[in-house]
Amino acid sequence: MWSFSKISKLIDSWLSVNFSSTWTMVIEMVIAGIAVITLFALLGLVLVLMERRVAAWIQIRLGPNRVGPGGMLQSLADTLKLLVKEGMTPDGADKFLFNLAPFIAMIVAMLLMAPIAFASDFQLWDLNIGVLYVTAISSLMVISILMAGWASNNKYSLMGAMRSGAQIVSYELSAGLSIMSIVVLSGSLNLNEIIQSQADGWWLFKGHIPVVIAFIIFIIAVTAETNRAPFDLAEAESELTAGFHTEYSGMKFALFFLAEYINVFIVCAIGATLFLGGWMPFHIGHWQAFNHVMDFIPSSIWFFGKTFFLIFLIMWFRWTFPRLRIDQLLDLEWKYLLPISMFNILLITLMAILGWHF
Amino acid sequence: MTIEALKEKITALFPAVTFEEGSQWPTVLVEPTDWHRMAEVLRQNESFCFDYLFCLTCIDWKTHLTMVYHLDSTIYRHNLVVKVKLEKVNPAIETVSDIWQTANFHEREVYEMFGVNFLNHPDLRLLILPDGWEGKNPLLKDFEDPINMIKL
Amino acid sequence: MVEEIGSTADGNIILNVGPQHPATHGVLHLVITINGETIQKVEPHLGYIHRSIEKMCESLTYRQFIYVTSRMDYLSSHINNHACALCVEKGLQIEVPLRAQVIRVLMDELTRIASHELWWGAMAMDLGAFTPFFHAFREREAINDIMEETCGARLTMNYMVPGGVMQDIHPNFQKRVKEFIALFKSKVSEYNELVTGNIIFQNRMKGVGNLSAADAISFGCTGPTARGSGVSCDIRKLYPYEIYDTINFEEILETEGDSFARYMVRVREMSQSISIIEQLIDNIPEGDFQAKTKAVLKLPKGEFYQRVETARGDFGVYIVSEGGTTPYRIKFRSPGFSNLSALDHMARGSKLGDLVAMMGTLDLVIPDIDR
Amino acid sequence: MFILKYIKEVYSGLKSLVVGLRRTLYYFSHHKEIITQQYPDNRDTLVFPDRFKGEVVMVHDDKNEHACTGCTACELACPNATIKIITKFDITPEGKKKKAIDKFVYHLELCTMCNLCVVACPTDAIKMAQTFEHSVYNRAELTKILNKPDSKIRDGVE
Repeated sequence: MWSFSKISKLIDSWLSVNFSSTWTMVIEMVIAGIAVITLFALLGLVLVLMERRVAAWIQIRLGPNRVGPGGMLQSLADTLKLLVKEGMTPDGADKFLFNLAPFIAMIVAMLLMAPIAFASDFQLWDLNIGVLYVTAISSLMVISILMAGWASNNKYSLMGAMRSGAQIVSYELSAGLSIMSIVVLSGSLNLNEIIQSQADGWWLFKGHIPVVIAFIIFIIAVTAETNRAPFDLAEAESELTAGFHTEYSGMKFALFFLAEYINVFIVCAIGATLFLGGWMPFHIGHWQAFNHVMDFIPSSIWFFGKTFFLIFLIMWFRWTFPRLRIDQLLDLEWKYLLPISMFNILLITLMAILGWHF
Repeated sequence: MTIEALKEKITALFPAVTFEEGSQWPTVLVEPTDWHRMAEVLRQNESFCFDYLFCLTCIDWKTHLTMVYHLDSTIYRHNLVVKVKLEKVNPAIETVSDIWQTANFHEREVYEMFGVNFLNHPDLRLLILPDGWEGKNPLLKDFEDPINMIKL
Repeated sequence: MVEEIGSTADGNIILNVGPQHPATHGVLHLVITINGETIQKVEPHLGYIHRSIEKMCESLTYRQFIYVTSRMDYLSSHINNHACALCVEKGLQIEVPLRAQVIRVLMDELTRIASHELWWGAMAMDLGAFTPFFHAFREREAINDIMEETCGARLTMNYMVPGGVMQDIHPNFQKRVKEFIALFKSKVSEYNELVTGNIIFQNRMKGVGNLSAADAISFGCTGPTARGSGVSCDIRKLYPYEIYDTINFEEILETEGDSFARYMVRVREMSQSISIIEQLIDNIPEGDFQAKTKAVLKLPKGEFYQRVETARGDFGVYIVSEGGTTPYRIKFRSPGFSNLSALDHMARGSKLGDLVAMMGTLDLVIPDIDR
Repeated sequence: MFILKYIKEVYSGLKSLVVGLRRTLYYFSHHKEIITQQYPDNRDTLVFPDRFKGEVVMVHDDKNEHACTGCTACELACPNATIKIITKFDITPEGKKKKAIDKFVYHLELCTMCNLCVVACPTDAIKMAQTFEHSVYNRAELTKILNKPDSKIRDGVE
């Protein structure tokens, strides 16, 4: 049986036999880069199609059904359309920042890919402070949005950027606190070790009520952090037309669009890693036969399955709820989520110190 | 209040007005100079209490213009139509937008469509026509637009 | 104007909302002055789609001008046509057959529901929830299908003519309407689940865009906008036309005067319209669907005014006749125009996001305002 | 109690959200509720309501005869000058001159489908057709001549 880890080891051993260690390193980095970009492109296609399908079915519509079998190639056609469109830079815009912003958004999304464990023993960078790295890098996302909003020389863009700045900075807090609660329980910042700590059961299903609360807060906070409805104030189209990317067109717009979906994927991957055991198969106590069947499913499928379940959750929210107002958004964070998550982490710390968890 | 009582009361307060017969609501003709004072009384006086101005428009009679105010009372549910005759050249009348706020927009519409100048109006600017509109006021009878012809 | 481009002297930003903007439901142009997110002033600039319908009608005959009014408030086109037909009938003193009256009222109420359905979906979409829009269209399409079958068109029907209606109802009409009532009743609880009961929605609406009863009257607000402030202004009750005085229905009043009250008025009005339809649908009397009228209609010299209650409020037709075949002057008193004038008063001091909620609950139809 | 009120608020808020989520999940999983109507490609089985107002056509029978006398009632009834009737004088077998239509010009681009011409027609010569695809590449193609070439007025129609 082959798996991602076996393939990567094969490539590594073949390269180190044929090349010097420096060249091996360089070639492996190039391969990793190409793999990440390919993954981005694939994710973009799949997630856009998935979003459109989910939206259509919730809205009692059919969704895309003209391009390719069952509309499967719709997002490919959209990409082609965006590629051939003219990328305009408005008059009076800060041209350098305006053109830089979408690339920053993509670079941040790429950086976030590094510590994620896609399958057992398959990771770009096994970082000992993975969780810290993820929280630190993900807050850089706001820079590209602020840059885009400021450089566009458009009032709607500017307002969208300012809203998004306030929003991301405040929701980082509760997202960070709910991530911390898992760190406290597992006692490690390394994503791999966190996954290993869930070998006998995922944190969400271990029966700790504070973890469930932390999970709910995490989902709400990351929805806000990725600017998804009901927290899509940065691009609230009925108020700000398209918010920070009002002036973007063609491929530059597509990069923002892609970065949004990649960010959704990454935060859901983090959520799956922390709360749902990453690539760990689903095990129930002493049901040996059942557990063996579960082990037979490849770990990468487990990981992507959990991640896509969380992505579906976030899409489901988007197509159900109305948008919040900016002051209500901050109220929700500072009056509800932050106090609750602080109280929650206190409980979890007590649990960890007293050894009540298992 | 019955129509007769209404007419009597108005005549008692404003002897100068005349009544017009033959339409569904009592119709009173007022001089432009009396109108604002009368409007205040119609709005404030507790036996009238015409608090709802539901239609304000103007008619171009080629020789003169007529302002038409349709009044309703949300308390007594009686109606009154007030007509004010204006000059064809440089028509002007006191605004009633301080009495009924809805008159603000309606008077701006009449201002640009008929060229009636509303004295003391807080914000008498073009509302519907584009900024910098030149030429006649569109709803006047002698308005001709050679580009977008209206007549068939 | 220079002022519209930049910012004011005291540092407030001037923002042009519209004419092409997703929230304005058409081509309304608002110039708003904002301080951060707080609105200082809202100034509507109208006329983007002004077609001067009043001037156009001056050269159309009394049969012809009715179709133009469908293009004003296109969501309650039946009711606009109805008002014009009533006004002409008032001038000619035509006795409309009872069957035609009942058909007209049925069509009016169906139109009212269709209009409120669209408003409900668009309202939720303004606030960022897309799904209700499509769910509302499910019911609205059912009404449109009924209209298509009987009137031959889905939006601008031109079904009301002086003296009655253009064609008799389709044989399937009663069956289809009953099917629609059943559909509506089975789905109406979903409105509550999806939107009305939603905590985010309620927080966005409650206490937003307050309009006191006195202000509502002074600004000439009518329809659900004024009824949300507790002002009784339903023309169907106060100045009944057709057979409305024989129908048992309730005028919906809410007293809070905020956006949520206006929302609730419209949602409850849909159920009232359903009850009116239920009372009439089995009792359409036999008889003519149109009174005998002359081929050429000539209104006597005089002035005629007819008020009706459209989905948006008090719609008035004012015809000044010189005795010819065409009106000398027509004035359409559109409810949206007066309702819009209250927007500045309501919006001052609230957030930019609230403006969307307020415009949504005013239920603006721009061709109605611009005429 | 402040805390109790706070918890109650959070609970009722979450509950209202869950109710909405349940409703959308229902539609997500029940595809039979889908109401999308596809573009009517099924021309053979497509049935339109018989009153649907697509465009004005003139009724011709198998003998290529119509019922239009050229009375211009429809032209007068039309609010947009959509219809223009050009008449000519036919010589009847008895040698008398008789007014008949030469061309019944119909401007589809001006038509608002108000049905007033059909109502005005005293001989039911024109009616509304149930067509719906009117787009053309050239605006001139929208100006149609409704009477077919060499068509005649039906006998007995006055």
